[in-house]
Amino acid sequence: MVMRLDAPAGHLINRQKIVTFKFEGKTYKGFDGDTVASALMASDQRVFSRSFKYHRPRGIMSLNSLDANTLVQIGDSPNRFAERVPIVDGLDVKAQNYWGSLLKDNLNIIGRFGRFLPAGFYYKAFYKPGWTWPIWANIIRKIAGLGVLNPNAPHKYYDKEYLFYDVVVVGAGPAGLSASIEAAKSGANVIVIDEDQAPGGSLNWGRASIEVDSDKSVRDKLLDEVEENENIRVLASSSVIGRYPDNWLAVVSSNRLIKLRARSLVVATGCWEQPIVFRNNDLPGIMLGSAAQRLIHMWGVKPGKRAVVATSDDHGYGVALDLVDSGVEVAAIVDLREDPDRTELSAEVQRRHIPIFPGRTPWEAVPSADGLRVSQLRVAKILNPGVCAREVDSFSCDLVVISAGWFPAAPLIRQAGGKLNYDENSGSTSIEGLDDSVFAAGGLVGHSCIDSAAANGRYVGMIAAKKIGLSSDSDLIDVSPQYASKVHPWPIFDHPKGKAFVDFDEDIQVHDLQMALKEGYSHIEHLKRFTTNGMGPSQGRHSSLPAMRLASKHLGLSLDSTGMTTARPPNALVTFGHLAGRIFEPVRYTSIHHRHIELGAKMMPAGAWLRPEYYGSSKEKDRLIREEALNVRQNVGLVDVSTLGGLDICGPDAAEFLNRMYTFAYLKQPVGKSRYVLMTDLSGVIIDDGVACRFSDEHFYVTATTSGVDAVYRQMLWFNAQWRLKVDITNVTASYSGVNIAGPKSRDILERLCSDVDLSPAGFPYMGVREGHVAGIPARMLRVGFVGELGYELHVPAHQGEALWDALMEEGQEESIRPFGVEAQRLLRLEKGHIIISQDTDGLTHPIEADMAWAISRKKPFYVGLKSVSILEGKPLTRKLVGLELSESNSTIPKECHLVIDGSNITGRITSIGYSPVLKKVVALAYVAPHQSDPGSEVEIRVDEGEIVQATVVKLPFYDPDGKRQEL
Amino acid sequence: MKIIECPLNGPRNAQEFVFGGDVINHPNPHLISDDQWANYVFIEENRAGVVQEWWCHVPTAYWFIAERDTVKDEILRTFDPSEIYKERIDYNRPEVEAQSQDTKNNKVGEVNSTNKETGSSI
Amino acid sequence: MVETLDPSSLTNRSFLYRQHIKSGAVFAEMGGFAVPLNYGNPDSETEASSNMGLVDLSHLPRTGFKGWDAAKWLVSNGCKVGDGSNVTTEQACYSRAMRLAPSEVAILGDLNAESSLVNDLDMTWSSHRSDGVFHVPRASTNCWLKVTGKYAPSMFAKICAVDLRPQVFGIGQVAQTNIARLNCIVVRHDIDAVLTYDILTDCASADYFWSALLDAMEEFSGKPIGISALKSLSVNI
Amino acid sequence: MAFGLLKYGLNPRFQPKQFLRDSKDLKSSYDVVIIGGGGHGLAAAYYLARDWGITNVAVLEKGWLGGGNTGRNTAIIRSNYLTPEGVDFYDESLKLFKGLSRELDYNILYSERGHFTLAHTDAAIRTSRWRAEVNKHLGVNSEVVYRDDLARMVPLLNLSEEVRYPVLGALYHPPGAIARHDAVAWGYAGRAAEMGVELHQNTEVTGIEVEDGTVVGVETNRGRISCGRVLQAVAGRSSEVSRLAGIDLPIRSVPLQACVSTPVKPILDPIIVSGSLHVYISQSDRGEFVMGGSTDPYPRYQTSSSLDFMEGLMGHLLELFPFMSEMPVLRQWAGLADMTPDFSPVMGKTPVNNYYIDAGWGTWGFKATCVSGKRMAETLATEKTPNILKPFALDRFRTFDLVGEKGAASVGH
Ligand SMILES: Cc1cc2nc3c(=O)[nH]c(=O)nc-3n(C[C@H](O)[C@H](O)[C@H](O)COP(=O)(O)OP(=O)(O)OC[C@H]3O[C@@H](n4cnc5c(N)ncnc54)[C@H](O)[C@@H]3O)c2cc1C
Ligand SMILES: NC(=O)c1ccc[n+]([C@@H]2O[C@H](COP(=O)([O-])OP(=O)(O)OC[C@H]3O[C@@H](n4cnc5c(N)ncnc54)[C@H](O)[C@@H]3O)[C@@H](O)[C@H]2O)c1
Ligand SMILES: Cc1cc2nc3c(=O)[nH]c(=O)nc-3n(C[C@H](O)[C@H](O)[C@H](O)COP(=O)(O)O)c2cc1C
Ligand SMILES: [Zn+2]
Repeated sequence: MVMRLDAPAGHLINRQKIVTFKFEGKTYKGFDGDTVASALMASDQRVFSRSFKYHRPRGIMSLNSLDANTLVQIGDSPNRFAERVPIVDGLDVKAQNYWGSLLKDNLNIIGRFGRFLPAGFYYKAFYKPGWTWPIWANIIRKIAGLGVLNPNAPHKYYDKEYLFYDVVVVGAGPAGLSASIEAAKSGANVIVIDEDQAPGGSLNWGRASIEVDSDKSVRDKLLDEVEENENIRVLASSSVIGRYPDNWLAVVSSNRLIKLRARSLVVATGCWEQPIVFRNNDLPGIMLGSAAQRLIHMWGVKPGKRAVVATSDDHGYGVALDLVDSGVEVAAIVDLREDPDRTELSAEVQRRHIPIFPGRTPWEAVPSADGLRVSQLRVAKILNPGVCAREVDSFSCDLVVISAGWFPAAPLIRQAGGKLNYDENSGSTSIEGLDDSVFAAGGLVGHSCIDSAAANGRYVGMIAAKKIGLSSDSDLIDVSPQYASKVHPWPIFDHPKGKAFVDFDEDIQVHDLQMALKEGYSHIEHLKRFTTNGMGPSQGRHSSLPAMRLASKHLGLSLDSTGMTTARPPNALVTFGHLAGRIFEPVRYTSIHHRHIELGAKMMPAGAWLRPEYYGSSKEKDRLIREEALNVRQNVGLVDVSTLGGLDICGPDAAEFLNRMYTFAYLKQPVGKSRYVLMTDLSGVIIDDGVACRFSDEHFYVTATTSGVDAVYRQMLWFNAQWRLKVDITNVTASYSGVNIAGPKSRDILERLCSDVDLSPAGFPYMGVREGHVAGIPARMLRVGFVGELGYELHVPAHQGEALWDALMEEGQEESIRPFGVEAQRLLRLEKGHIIISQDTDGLTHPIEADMAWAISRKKPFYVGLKSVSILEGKPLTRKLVGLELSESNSTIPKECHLVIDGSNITGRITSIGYSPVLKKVVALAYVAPHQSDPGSEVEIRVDEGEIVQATVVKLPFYDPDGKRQEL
Repeated sequence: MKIIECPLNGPRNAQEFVFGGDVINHPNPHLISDDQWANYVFIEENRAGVVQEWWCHVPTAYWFIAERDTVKDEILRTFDPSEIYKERIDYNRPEVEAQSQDTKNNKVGEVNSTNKETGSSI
Repeated sequence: MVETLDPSSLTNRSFLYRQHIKSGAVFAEMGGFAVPLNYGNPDSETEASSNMGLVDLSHLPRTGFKGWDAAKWLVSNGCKVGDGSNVTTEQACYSRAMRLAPSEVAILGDLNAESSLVNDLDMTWSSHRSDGVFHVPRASTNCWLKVTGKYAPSMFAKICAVDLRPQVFGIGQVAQTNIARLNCIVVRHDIDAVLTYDILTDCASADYFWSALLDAMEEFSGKPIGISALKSLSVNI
Repeated sequence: MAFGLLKYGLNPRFQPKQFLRDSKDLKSSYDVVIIGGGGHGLAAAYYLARDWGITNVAVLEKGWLGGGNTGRNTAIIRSNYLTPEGVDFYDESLKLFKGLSRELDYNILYSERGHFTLAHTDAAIRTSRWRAEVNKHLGVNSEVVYRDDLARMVPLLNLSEEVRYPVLGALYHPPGAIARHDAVAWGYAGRAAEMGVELHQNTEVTGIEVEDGTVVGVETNRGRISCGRVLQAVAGRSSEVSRLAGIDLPIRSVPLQACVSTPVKPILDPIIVSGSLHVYISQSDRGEFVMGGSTDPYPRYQTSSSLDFMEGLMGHLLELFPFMSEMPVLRQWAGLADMTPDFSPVMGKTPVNNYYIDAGWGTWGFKATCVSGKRMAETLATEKTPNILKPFALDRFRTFDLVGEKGAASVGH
């Protein structure tokens, strides 16, 4: 740790605790409290990674995630800001984006061809002849990209937290801390959030006066006050990544995404220091003043040995003093101002004999022989904005500190509706248009001196609490900035030889922007997208202002009219894992679920539920399904139908209500009977079906499809919110577990388990419904025929569903009862020609083409899709659902959704198909053209590999056309 | 996330709600032409500005009406549908009850003045 | 000494009884259900009950009524019902009536299952149905869980977007909302000085929900606790 | 490498030609006024000039060219639609796209990647097969692939059966591609301008003058202009603009969001879409993952981005690619999608004479930029609707002749 300073420098590190980590396979040491960046710098390791396009060596520039130079790979995590990652023992850090080695990247020759690769070069090349582009594209892809994603990386643990505060303060600098203190005085619950490792903001590293620790004493006083106040919570190392409507904030804090609702929001995010643009301004060793100060004060790291400080305001003088105090030789202060203000700091600098060069700027940095760091700075006199004299003064140095002033850190403010205005004369900024309950404070609104930032913070804290009706004794008045933070109007010095970088992330040079402007990409949004300036990982935090300046100059517009590109979240690093959190995917089990598992069922998703597809090994799927189905036809089967929707519709208008919701007629439906229900939407399209069981005059129990019931229920409530019928609708889907015991022997079993219902064919006929007990369990009993055999659907309270299943399975042993799954059920109903909504219908199917005109009542005045259905009925049919039979000789069995072909036309498709073990042939439901729909018609189906299979249209149902078996 | 003030449950995150479309009176299908009906079914007002629309609080399956500015995405007011839909609505065939039916529908239309008039504008 | 009962010997089964078996529950019968008395470590469960515990109360009686006359009907049948919505009214027998909406009330039985209120109301309703009053089968629709202990608000903060901290969410207050993406009814019901919350949610999602809660509780050392630990919180529950 | 780059590189004083041109003054009248300077409007302008020699054309754009959905979309191009009319239409577009870089002499970075629509349910497998069969019938390359195929073709995909919605198979469409969306707009704009089309940015249409059922002029924030024919191609503002002409549309404007990650080295070649999980993802040439999902849950005229979207998207994405949990997000944004009831566009004539519409592009219209531009230009020039556009006429909603795309499109990009 050759660059480490002695205490008290480095208040974040604990020198007692040494931490060992790896960078590029080599072991490094640092202290507890160090970040990867500070620890590497302490070991004089200045090159962190290679740049995006030219593979140039890069190191610390802002040390505040304002640039992508310090992006490194941490284990499996690509693209991490080295300054935001604390070191821990064993941490494995790698540099990114080099070919060969970090220090000798074979691809940095791309830089030599830089002239041939202006921004947007790819739009102008590589596409002639056409076949060459894919080859180029592959090369470009490999050169681009930064870190590496490991396809075997584990999905780490992330979670979330919802928090509520009266006042949320973002930024724990003098303004933010003061705001929180003042807001808390009113009794408000306050949280103050900062992305730095410790609260204090710029007070952690700034030097506003000649005393080294004047800032720190202000900080300590504020922090004491904060500490003492129970109403304030401080959250450090946490970034606010976005502000969303109604003051909803997303905060990343270690492995947690905090979602925070602020009644009142104070944004005190301070300012970002602006770079100076000159040739080779990206060399390692060239950094912002605040970066140098962070290194010194927060981590006790000496940023270099011999420095040149280039600044456009007083701040650079403070940095120079810090450097000197840290044992860095300061060769010169280059002041971009012609006539610098004389201040306490500048006087001290002079007292220490640091030469000052006013009216000058860095013009070119010269790399060391290995090209890996700055070795000399050439400084020139500024003649006009951006234009320099020819003569240069050269200073040899290994550190260049640059500072072109301060610009508001405004993304959050802009996400809250605020607009940043820039006053070109004074160089200061202001904010307007903020949403209600959002306030800006401190450096952000121009308070660049500690006292005024703190005073303004206090005032804003008070106002923020008042806004939500909380007030304290304080009666503060706002202060105006003592001197406003300013940005230098033109810190951009293009060099004829180029390499004056505006955007470090994307390797965008001044020249690139100028070319793009001339080519007409001059709207600020075009400029951004064409050059990709500001589109890299730092999202324009260091580059958007210079790009705006270049555009505004080209267009002859003010900065305000040139505009800024949109500030979008996230404002800081957030991973997919943070956003996903714990993955909550509710799954619904029927009460019989665990029995299915015990029976070896293969489960399949059905809406939110899981249902047994069939029972047994997937290798024997087809045989098992046939056996399950055949057993229903021959003996008796048991299927879990709990997932079917269930709705209790009660009240004097219950029948009228069903009459409106469904196509059939229900007013005269007898008590004790069930009736088919078919629902169409407003446009006449079939959307659901089921049966309606009338248990009393005023009570229907209606079933709906598994995945449709929630929507059906909601629709019903919606319609009745308008119709105001005397009816009450309850979704009882989860309340009832259901089984269908089906097959010729089902009655025998039931008779032994049910004593309070007359189960004789006359006493409980087909389509009858009863209430009784089965195995002592209260049951709604429905004699329905979906699978076309004698059968009973038994709906019992869910907590007794498993017991019912157990009782039936046990009692049915003699009759060879066997559970059957969804697949067998599908096959059985296919044999009966019953449709399944959304399998045999699609997003446009109306009842007529589904051959369900029989389910429409013509007499009643209204149902939801009535008029649409009658309009559709008036049009010529384009397709019709029919039954198909395949002759046995056919070897290939078509699959569902294979097409029905007529010459070169598609006339329909198979919707359901299967080999019927009882009929011993393949049967199907299919749409065909009307002219093909008469029984006896031959149709052609094209199956996989293009083979054509013949089928014959037959009358439905395929099995038991008279329905004798279900009516047994 | 937006907060929506549910008349039944108070302010809640928008995630608890589903959107149910503009508040438009369902016309009596017997009193309008096929074209008007097609308009009712398919055409959307889709207004940039203040609209009245249906929202449902999912955990309670409760439908209510909100006035929302679709440009600012600000909810100005929420209320129970009974403020607009005060009485039972029927859609009988005109030959059965033409007169009385007509007036009933109009009444609903009047209360809810921002609604599309049934039929005519579509 | 409690005999360990095979829960499948009873026809009433909690939606979670396999979870209980997995967690080593010692069962006793209550109202036809097998109820976990403890999970093998009564002492630590007692401790957890005031820090972070999870109890399955699905065996307890509960019911619901809705309809335009439901509230009136309940009052006429001796049940106290609060005004407005999302409020709870405690009955003399420690049962609670939660007014979920002007036209809907859910009744939770007392924790000892001693009160017959739920059963009485159900019987009354099924023997003489009344216009505008409809039964909601809460007992079979919802599982009933109880989250206990001082960390409950912090735990909820991880999975529920409604602010359930005691300073804002009063005793008896009801929230019908989403927890871990599931529709739930949550009601605060402190037992003596210990914060507890009852949750009614979809019984079919009970397995999912139970795991989601335990996952969220882990950082607070939360765990399932039996009915004995719950009873240790107070003499008069 | 192209000549242009050499010229640029070798001559330090090289002055590039202005390619993107913002015309200065509005004339008082144009033969054709195109409202909306998105990809569709610009393509129509280009083809009007190139195919029909009509160059007295003004494109009026209220913001900046390509700044609407054209600048916001995730640039997926495919033709594996469900209905024959859809397949024919998008296939023509795909063919135009393939040759577009050379046609425009401007590289749009068309990158053929292969497109997988994952199926997590039986029903989805059936729909995949339906699409594949229709595609094959019409000569479009699509097939259903199953788990073992996927394990080979997309080894990164999580094929575990232990997840909530295991992947059962996919519809594989080898021609599926991505392109640089902005370049498409710029290329059309630049070349149209070269042929004399005027491009007016910051020019908002605020009124439309209709006389005796015929459009005669448009009001703008920069004054009134008379016009022969008008093409409205304003995507997310379709209802509001057409209302100015007295035309009501079957459209809801719903935000659609997307996001990108920071760039990493190439790892994912194909485009992966899961309808059941409402996510899709591809990796761009720059190395970012470009991701999106379904439209926002309610309509609004706003393109702000939301946290819920990101949370939902990532929850689902990590089910498919758990190893991505450490990827950082770079940026999220939104556009405004015109949703129609049948997930198909509205193109062609309107009840107002000389007023043509190109709308209803929902979440799927980028890939149609070429064909709609070309065919709408033809419609305006000839006053006849080409067969390929006929199924998409506005009138279909009056006659209940909807297009059946909805079944295939849970995330229909
Ligand atoms: C996030 C997202 C992802 C998408 N992904 C895909 C995808 O992967 N594949 C795909 O095919 N499609 C995709 N789409 C859809 C696709 O982006 C659009 O359908 C397509 O870009 C529409 O192009 P356009 O030219 O019609 O509209 P736009 O590009 O929106 O252009 C319309 C223009 O009209 C202007 N305008 C509006 N009102 C006026 C007025 N009054 N006067 C003057 N000008 C006006 C607007 O400013 C705008 O520039 C996506 C959309 C979004 C939002
Ligand atoms: N030495 C100098 O010349 C100089 C330069 C600039 C500012 N300052 C001082 O800064 C003071 C301004 O104080 P201030 O309190 O307004 O700003 P500040 O810079 O002190 O504090 C802002 C804080 O906000 C945090 N922050 C920013 N964005 C964030 C986000 N999205 N999430 C979480 N945290 C975020 C930063 O980490 C920083 O700590 C003035 O007193 C001025 O003297 C000094
Ligand atoms: C396919 C695609 C890729 C994008 N890649 C990036 C990117 O790499 N960096 C970036 O900052 N933005 C990227 N964007 C987003 C744009 O910066 C911008 O957010 C989007 O065009 C919407 O505009 P707006 O944010 O200005 O409203 C991308 C957008 C699209 C459509
Ligand atoms: Zn989802």
